[in-house]
Amino acid sequence: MAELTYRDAVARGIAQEMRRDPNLVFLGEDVAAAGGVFKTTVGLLEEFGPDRVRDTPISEQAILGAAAGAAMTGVPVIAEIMFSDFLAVCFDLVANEIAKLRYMTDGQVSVPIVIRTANGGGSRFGAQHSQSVENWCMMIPGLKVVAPSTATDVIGLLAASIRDPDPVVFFEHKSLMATKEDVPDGDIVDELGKARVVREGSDVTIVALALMVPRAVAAAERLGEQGISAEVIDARTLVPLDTGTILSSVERTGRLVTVEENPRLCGWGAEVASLVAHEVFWSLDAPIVRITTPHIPLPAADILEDETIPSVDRIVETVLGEWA
Amino acid sequence: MAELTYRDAVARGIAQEMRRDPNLVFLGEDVAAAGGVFKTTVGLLEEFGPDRVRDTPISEQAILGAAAGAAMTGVPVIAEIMFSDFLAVCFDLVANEIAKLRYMTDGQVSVPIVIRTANGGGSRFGAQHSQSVENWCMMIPGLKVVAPSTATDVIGLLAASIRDPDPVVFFEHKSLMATKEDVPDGDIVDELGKARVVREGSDVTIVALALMVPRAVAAAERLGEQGISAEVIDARTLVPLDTGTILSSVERTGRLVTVEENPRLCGWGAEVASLVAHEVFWSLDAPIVRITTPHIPLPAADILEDETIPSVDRIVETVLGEWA
Amino acid sequence: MSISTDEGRYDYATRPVRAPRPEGDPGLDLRDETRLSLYTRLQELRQVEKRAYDLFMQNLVKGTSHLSLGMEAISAGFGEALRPDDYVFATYRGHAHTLSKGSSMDSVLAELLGRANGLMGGKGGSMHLSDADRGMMGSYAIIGAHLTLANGTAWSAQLRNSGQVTVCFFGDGTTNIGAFHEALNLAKVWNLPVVFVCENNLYMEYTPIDYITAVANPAADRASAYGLEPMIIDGNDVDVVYDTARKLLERARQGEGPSLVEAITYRSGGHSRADPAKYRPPAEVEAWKEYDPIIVYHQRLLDRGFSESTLTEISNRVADQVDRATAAAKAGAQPPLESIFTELWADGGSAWRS
Amino acid sequence: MSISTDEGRYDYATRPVRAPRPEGDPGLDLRDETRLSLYTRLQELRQVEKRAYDLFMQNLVKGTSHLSLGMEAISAGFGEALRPDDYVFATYRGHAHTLSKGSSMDSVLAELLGRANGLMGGKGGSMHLSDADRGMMGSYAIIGAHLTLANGTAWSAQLRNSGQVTVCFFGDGTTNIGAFHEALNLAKVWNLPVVFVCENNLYMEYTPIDYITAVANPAADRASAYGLEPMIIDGNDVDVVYDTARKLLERARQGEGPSLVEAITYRSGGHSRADPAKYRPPAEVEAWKEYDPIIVYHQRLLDRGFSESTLTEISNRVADQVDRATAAAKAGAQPPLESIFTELWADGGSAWRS
Ligand SMILES: Cc1ncc(C[n+]2csc(CCOP(=O)(O)OP(=O)(O)O)c2C)c(N)n1
Ligand SMILES: Cc1ncc(C[n+]2csc(CCOP(=O)(O)OP(=O)(O)O)c2C)c(N)n1
Ligand SMILES: [Mg+2]
Ligand SMILES: [Mg+2]
Repeated sequence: MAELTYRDAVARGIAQEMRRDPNLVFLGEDVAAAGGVFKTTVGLLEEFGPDRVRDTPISEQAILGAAAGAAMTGVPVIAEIMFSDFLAVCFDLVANEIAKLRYMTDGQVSVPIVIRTANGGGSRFGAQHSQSVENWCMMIPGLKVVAPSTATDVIGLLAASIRDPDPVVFFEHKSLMATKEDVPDGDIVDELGKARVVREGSDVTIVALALMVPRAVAAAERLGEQGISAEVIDARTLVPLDTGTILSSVERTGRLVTVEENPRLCGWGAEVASLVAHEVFWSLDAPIVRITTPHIPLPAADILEDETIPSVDRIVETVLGEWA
Repeated sequence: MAELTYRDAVARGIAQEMRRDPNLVFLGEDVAAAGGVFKTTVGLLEEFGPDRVRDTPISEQAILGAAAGAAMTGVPVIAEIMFSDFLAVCFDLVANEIAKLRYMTDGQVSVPIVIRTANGGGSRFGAQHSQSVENWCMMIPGLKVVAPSTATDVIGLLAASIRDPDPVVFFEHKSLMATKEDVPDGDIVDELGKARVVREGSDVTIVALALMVPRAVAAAERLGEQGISAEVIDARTLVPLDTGTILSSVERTGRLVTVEENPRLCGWGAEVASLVAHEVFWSLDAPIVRITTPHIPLPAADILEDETIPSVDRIVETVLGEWA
Repeated sequence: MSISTDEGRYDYATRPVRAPRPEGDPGLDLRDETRLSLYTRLQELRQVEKRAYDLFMQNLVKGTSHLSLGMEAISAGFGEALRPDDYVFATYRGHAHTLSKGSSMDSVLAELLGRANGLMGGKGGSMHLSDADRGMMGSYAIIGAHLTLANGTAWSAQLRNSGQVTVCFFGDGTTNIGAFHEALNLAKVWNLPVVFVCENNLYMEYTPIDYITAVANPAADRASAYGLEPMIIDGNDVDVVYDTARKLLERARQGEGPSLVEAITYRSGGHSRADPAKYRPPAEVEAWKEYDPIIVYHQRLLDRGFSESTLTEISNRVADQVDRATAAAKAGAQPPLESIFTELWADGGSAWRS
Repeated sequence: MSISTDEGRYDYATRPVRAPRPEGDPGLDLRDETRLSLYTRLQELRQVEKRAYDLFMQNLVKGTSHLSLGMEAISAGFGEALRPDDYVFATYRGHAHTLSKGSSMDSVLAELLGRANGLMGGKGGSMHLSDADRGMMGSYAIIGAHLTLANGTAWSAQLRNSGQVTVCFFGDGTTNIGAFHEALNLAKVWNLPVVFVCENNLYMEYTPIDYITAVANPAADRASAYGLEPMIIDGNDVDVVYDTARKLLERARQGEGPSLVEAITYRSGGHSRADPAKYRPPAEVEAWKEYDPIIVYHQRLLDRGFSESTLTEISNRVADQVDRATAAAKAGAQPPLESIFTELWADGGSAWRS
């Protein structure tokens, strides 16, 4: 047990897996010599050397192409796309190649690749470096989607993603990098497709992801003071989605609130809402509520950005408003 | 009044607007001399000349960049992206530039551009040329999204999109190209953000788009024979979304079924479902049902593709199943 | 061989003709078996493509299909030079390249027919032929991406020190898309064992390549931008292609890195199924018809003393093969409907919920 | 001026130094007012960037910011040559380019502070400075796209026959992304009035450009791939930059089409706020510090007989301006929270439902 930041957990998770599997390679922009622009990959070049840890040109399509091509031959690859906003410059590789290769070839090839990328807002970077794009990947058949909210989950879910034989997009949240927690010693390996109930409650089920998890928990505490017992679920992976945990919680609480950082339209919460509204409809005692970033780009100024992304206050007020 | 195909309606709509506005220009791959690979732009080069109707290299980013840059200076532009699957190769332009330009500059520039693209399945083209990606664009703040289901709507909504000062992604459905209907003579100009009730009914509201509209109507007829009165709404534009028409219909029928060609996760129907489950929850008499392409890529073989995309049979069986 | 360009006019069909510039027998020192093998490959590719066309016209092949008729010398020449464990990437115009890598005619034809005995059980279709066990790493229908994937298999070979080379085929029009640029730069920077082969058939879909390209030779004139040697060859001369392939593959195997070759050729038919190819000057079409790779090679072999009967025997044998393959393909069952839910994930299924 | 490359090693900081190769006063025939104007521009850009840095260190500028310290001669030289109605596109490293196009110091500084009186009322921030009324068409933070947008404003000028030229600034690392390739090809094919200016500061973020690029000169060695003349200039010599700008802008205005110029320079600080730039050989940093564009030009003007007092007066005047601009920026109100919902659409709002 030692305290570790979310940031340092990334390098620890990658190192854990590179030690285990001598074939695992890692590439990306400024990831080797510089240790990553978020300092999430410090020390990897030194330990694993330039053949396995490679700096690349600013060529996201070439990065994912090299990663996927190698993966098709059985070489597992971790590829970093520095900011998740940049998935757009290589989206053909992400959505049309990597996601479809196995299906189009009827299983002739697997694509054991993990695309790591820094996601989310809060850094005052403006519209092109702050997006939460987990729904961009969730909507593509053939991609698994993971977004940890704690340092321990970073290691465990990264390990699970790397060991998974299918393509995984792994979202690391910029605004969680500095958060710390006590992390167990030794190897940590988790499982994809398992949500976590981070706080138990009986009146309402709040489903959150990544940065929205600590905010949902804080909101739940305050709702508790108002006599509302909120259960908070950290979805952790959007694909595969742990529908069992979510549905059974809503069956107990009768209410669903999703807290999404992605903008409103076609966010992951819409998918969860439609699922609940179909499969446990008769358990619902109240309208389904989605709390999202409004359907707008992210502004740069701090006070504007803070007004845009769901906050603890907004979660509390919205839930109370529904109760009123 | 003369019979016109959906295919020919495209060229007629573009020509109508290019005659009206001498500044309007049009570019894309094989659109000029060849009249488009779907023959949707035949005759435009001849009428409007090479300055206004231009063939481009296979450079989707350069196509949209040129279009958007010109639009920033007030020149309205129609850009063709041959297949909607290819939006992925220029997705940075679509999602990070064109959609955000006005907001990032706090309104200094407008981007009067229409991105026309052939969407949807049914042509046995396989996983990379058959996708329905309307949700890829609906999820991006700053894009308007239009998908006509009839020849008349092609003209009217294309005109409305061209006259709209904001970026519009205009989805033309490959499998509707050969469909015909009587189309009024003279200019046709419609309005964005208006859904159409194509069939009135009292028991269930079926919301569909593009190719799914005729299928939903056919299914509704058969459901009628079974004593179920289905109202069918053609959403027509996903952004802006005509929530009024949808919500008031569900308030009357008490049931919602969406018929989506996009794959399941984060499809546009999920957004509609979450909206209904929040705003008219108390009017709902039954679980919300989504009928979508399963969350898989599209297979090429005809019998496999037909099994994948929602069919009239599947709509009928699904609705009956819910009634049972 | 070179191609003259012009500023480009709108009525493409009336533009100056870009005719082949035959240079005759390159007089290479090749074994007889090799020449006959090359001839056999040309016949195989030609006859399968013709059969694919017929099946298409009988409406047995659904969707679209892009044939290599007139362009067979390129995949034939490389096919002869490739090692079984080398990797190949092709485009939607990939029937010939797949066959050249050793896939059976029936598995290819059955896939075109969308049958269970097709290479991908009907899931891929004409544009996505793949045969990974034979190193045929797939046919890709969205321009550009497969050049970057080719770097990946080459990187894998480099990491494993396996001596395998990757060959990536693509068209002239593909040289104008971003992924081309990114792929070539990275291949050179990492010194990858990959050979990029531009099949320059002078047109993208319906637009002449010189009309939308800043340079006369879409691939060769870009080579120096990646520190590579410009290389233009006669793509209709199978001897020239084979000889070039041998050299470039060997170069890559020796660790001397990537190369980019532009092979000039012409498609005798339209871009795809539907296309009558009206945008091409008739005289140009004529000129290239006479310079058909099979006509050229047939004559060369006769000039070199091979007997007409030997060659006829080969084409007859291939004709039988193609007939048998067609029958086998047609005899294939329709794919099971449940198969739409298989092989999205490595576990064989497609579940999105746990 | 040229730059020697090497095969690249991992401990970048110990790699051979790539030092400037000064060539002294180019002896251009420029008017005194022009030289003083260039000097004034250098002082304005330098002092505003320094102020931006200070404000950053006082934690008044949130997020990140990328400064042009050491690179000012490029935007200063072009700024002097540009017509008010010409178009400019810049990157996230765009403070200097925005000021060079005529935006006021306070509107720029206020935007960095996220105030209502900022160029975009706080919505854009340091990486997205835009001033469309002055032809500053924006600063873009995702590599590549803005080169394609630059073609668009150039196309518009061509269609309108307005004689406006578009100048697009970008970095050395940007030459390896796909959009660069697509933009340059189309610009040439359409003969667009656009000047692409590569500010080669020898590094992308933390990686030396030669380490991940197939050619020694990332832009110039690519020019021929687009039928353009290779052009490398000393980006730290404002006379050279100004003279080049004049010629290339005139060329474009005369309908002679696009050009691509590589200006060699160096950033005196890190890539962005946080970066200590440890990956650069100290000797290299030293060498370039001495070749700072202001030191160089200051000395040149003295050598040409301008008096120290004239120059000091200029820098003092600029210092006052910057102080006043800083005060005005700081005095700005916070943007209204409701503004997050404005200006997504041309109607001023952001409604997604009708
Ligand atoms: C990104 C992308 N843009 C456009 C297309 C449509 N398209 C298919 S083939 C083709 C022409 C390709 O020309 P070339 O590279 O010369 O190959 P050829 O067909 O001549 O063999 C085009 C434009 C595509 N498949 N992908
Ligand atoms: C598509 C994309 N990939 C990566 C980045 C992250 N990034 C920001 S600046 C930069 C380096 C750019 O180098 P260069 O083009 O030389 O410009 P410079 O910063 O040196 O002025 C990188 C990699 C980005 N913004 N966009
Ligand atoms: Mg071609
Ligand atoms: Mg640089």
